[in-house]
Amino acid sequence: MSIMKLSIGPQHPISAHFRFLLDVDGDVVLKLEPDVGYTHRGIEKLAEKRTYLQNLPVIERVNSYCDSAGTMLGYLEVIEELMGLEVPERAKYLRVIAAELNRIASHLYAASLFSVATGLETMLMWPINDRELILDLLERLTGQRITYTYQTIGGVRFDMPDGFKEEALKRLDYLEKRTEDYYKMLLWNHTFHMRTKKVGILRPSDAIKLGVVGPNLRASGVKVDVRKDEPYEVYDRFDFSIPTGKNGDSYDRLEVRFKEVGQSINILRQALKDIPKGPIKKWVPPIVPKGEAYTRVEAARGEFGYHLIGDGSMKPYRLKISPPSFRNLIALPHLCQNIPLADVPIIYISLDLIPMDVDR
Amino acid sequence: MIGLEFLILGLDFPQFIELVLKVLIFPGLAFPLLFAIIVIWFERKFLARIMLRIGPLHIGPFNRTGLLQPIADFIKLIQKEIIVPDNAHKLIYNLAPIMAALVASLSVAFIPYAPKPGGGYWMIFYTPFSLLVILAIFTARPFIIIAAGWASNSKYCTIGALRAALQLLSYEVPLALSLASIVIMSGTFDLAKIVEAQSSIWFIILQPIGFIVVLIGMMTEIARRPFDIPFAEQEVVFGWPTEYTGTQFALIMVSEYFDLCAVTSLITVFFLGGWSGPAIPLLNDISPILSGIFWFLLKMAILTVIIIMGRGIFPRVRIDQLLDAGWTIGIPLAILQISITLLTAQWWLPLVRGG
Amino acid sequence: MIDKSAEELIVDSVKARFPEEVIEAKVQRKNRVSISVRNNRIYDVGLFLRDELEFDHIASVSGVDYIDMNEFEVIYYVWSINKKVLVGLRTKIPRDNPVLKSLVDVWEGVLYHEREVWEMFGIKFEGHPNLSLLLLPEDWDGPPPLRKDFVLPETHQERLEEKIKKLSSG
Amino acid sequence: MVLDIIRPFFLGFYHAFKRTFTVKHPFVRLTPTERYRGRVVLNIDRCISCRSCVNICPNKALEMVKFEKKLVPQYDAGRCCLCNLCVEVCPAIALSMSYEVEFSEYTRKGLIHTPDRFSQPPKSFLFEKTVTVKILDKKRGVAHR
Repeated sequence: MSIMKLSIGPQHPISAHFRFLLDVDGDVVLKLEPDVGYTHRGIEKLAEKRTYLQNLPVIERVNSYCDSAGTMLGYLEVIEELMGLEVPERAKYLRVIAAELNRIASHLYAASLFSVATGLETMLMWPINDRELILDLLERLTGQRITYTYQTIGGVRFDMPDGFKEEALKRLDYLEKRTEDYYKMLLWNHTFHMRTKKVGILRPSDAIKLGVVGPNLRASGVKVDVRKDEPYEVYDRFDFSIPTGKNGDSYDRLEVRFKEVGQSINILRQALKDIPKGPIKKWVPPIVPKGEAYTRVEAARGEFGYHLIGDGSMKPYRLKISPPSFRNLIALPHLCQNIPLADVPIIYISLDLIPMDVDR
Repeated sequence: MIGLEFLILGLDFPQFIELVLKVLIFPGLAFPLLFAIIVIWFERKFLARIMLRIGPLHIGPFNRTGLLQPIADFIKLIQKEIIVPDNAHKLIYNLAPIMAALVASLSVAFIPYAPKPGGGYWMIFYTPFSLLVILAIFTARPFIIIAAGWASNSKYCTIGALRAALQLLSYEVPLALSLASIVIMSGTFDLAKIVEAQSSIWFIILQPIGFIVVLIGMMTEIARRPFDIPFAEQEVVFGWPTEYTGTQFALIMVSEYFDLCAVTSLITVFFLGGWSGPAIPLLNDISPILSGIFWFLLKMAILTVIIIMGRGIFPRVRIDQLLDAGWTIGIPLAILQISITLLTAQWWLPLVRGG
Repeated sequence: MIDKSAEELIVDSVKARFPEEVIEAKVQRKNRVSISVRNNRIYDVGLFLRDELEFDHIASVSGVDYIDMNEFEVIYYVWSINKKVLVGLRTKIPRDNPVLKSLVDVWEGVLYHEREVWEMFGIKFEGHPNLSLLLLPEDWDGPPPLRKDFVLPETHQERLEEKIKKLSSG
Repeated sequence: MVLDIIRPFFLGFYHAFKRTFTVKHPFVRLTPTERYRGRVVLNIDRCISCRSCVNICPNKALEMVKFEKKLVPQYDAGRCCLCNLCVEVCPAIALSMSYEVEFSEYTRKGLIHTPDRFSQPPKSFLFEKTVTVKILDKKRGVAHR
């Protein structure tokens, strides 16, 4: 028996800012030990040193290049719960619109990374191109492409620009049609089935036991979505379903994401139709009262948990962020036992882990 | 023997010119190089278009085509320092890329590209057993790859080399079996005679199963996507040539395209009727050889596009799936093709050997 | 008889099962329950929550440094998928001797969460299989960084200043 | 199964003749949207030296310095995260966001914009052509026009 220690990352075509220590026997991976922390910025400590308002650009960088709108929503939720603040209606809708647009962008990004892991570069470019439509929309709405600092305490900072609604609906229609091409190229591709079906099967009982969240948990067949369980903002007014997978393998994890894009488009259409007129921001005092709160939001990668302890000053006493990728990380060593080496990148990418999100 | 004999015996002038043309220009040294350059450019541009990108853009004539990009890359690679890793086996490490390029270009010497008007063929070296020679050359490749991977003293290289060896060795069996049915049909080991046997009907029509097996087997042999498992960058960075830099890397890259050149030529010879095709009036006036070469290159180009296309539309398969497919699908299909060939002999014999 | 909400039922059952150990159990708001227990019995309460009350989905493990009261608080946030309730299982431990029994056996998902609390607060979890640095650099030798009295160790400070000087002069 | 193998071939060929998506960047640029947040620009005349922007900046990118007998902020582009908080808080509307995004300099010092440089209007593009992403139609897909 000859076991080879193989180190993948932090500079490796697939690893991102991670390092995996593999025990490889021939072509079989016996054990995987993740080594994270290469992008640790100490955001929890930073947050203690800044005021609540100054924290906005810092917090959204927990998950900056994919899902900053969804990330930010949880932080605002927890502050507003502590303050007992009710946000204007229009602001709630705008928050949801930004978050859902961001979810689509994030899932398209995940799909393109996934196809790179299998070695299909064409499907890297197509979703990235179409993601550009969404990023352009977000740029019109917020002024930035990935780090928006759009939602703020007590509302949002900008109103919808003229013609945004029509343009958004047009692009969503296009995206819905475009998804067919993705199915033809990737999801129905026989070679892709060979690579991803029955690879990295996460059973529902294991998924719950390990605390896996988000699309990964739903792909295992567990119907959990914070948007339905504890509706925040205005999610209780929309009619949408929670897509779930059957087998919990890598293929299902991707398919659930594609279906979620469809549901997000659904939500966006309703939100753009129902959005009421009114103010978009409320004046709020800079001081958050003493107390403690824990809120959960459903970001693109899963459930974000924010635990805030306020001490009656302008700065948080303690802000604990429980990001989805950190909670999904534990599934990686669990799934990477006695599998071929070639499956490691697929399982890793199918979990959609983002190093920044893990490390904070 | 014929080629070398008149080197020793002394040549008359037209023969000398012909030899120089063959060895240096077509199909000798310049042709595979030119093929590599054009295919690298075409691959980058074509794949870019499938991905809705532009591809190489700035270098070369004609606005924004990037025609000279491969040459620019080549010059860049040549300028780079050659780095030999610590603890590498220096001799084998330095020898392997040269060997790879040499072996890849060797097989081109035995492929007939066109018939000459007065008898004989436009090829560098004629031997009646060219098919055997080419199969023999193919068997050398796994060992060069293993040597390179082992000599690099890197884990990624070792894994990549072992994968390459597994893949190459196991696909030689279905490949050789499929070629057997071609030998049965044409009754010769001579590539030129195989082409001549296809003058009335191409073997792709008589042996569609064999064609698919040979195409997949050849793609596996030269490790093109979806079978580029030895180079899988998501798993083993760049496989066995990971540690190579500069000129050595350029040699390995070029050798891959030499392989592609040889493989497409071979499939053209085996299944697509080689040079056969209606005479092109303009080319035929200059020389009938050119007309033959034209058809040959056209068929090669179509095959090349199909092979390159695989990189744009297929994910990479896994090594165990590939080997499984080799044993469970490739070999049975090849044997099936042989049996079909034998059983249907009475129908194809008059077509192929002229009754 | 008045209908009790799911949250109140949970509070009642925990209080009935552990009258001594539970210091305080209350309903914070809809879907939120907070249970504070003595630090020596957190394992048993955790087991009870998992087995009897279906709290199966670990959400977060949070450490808080109450430096004025000279104690740490460790909070396990656990979600129940069936009941749709989040419980905050909290316990306080003295700052001088921060040792707590690990709940890895109860909820497997706390593996990395506890490692993070360990490196950030220096709270030792007894029975944890692998208490090593997770997010911090491998050569980290300073005090746990999320404690309130944390100052960047001098070696790190010097290194940082040197770097800044080099960058700003260049 | 055979259809699943053959279908991508046609789809790939079909896409090879579609419009490319790439923007040839230095020659052609994306049009900055109305709200685009690039480098902060200071209007020295309007500045009332109130320090609001310095106080609110999360990254300490702004710092008060003396300039022509007046305290005005100095801007460190290397620290700025383009969050727009300073522009929002400024009571005198002296700060605004421009469309300039190319901050790169050879030294770290070069990133610090003194009030003099801070107040200059954004550099214009070298090549004037700008495009935006558009949905052309169903067949030709998305492109920059």
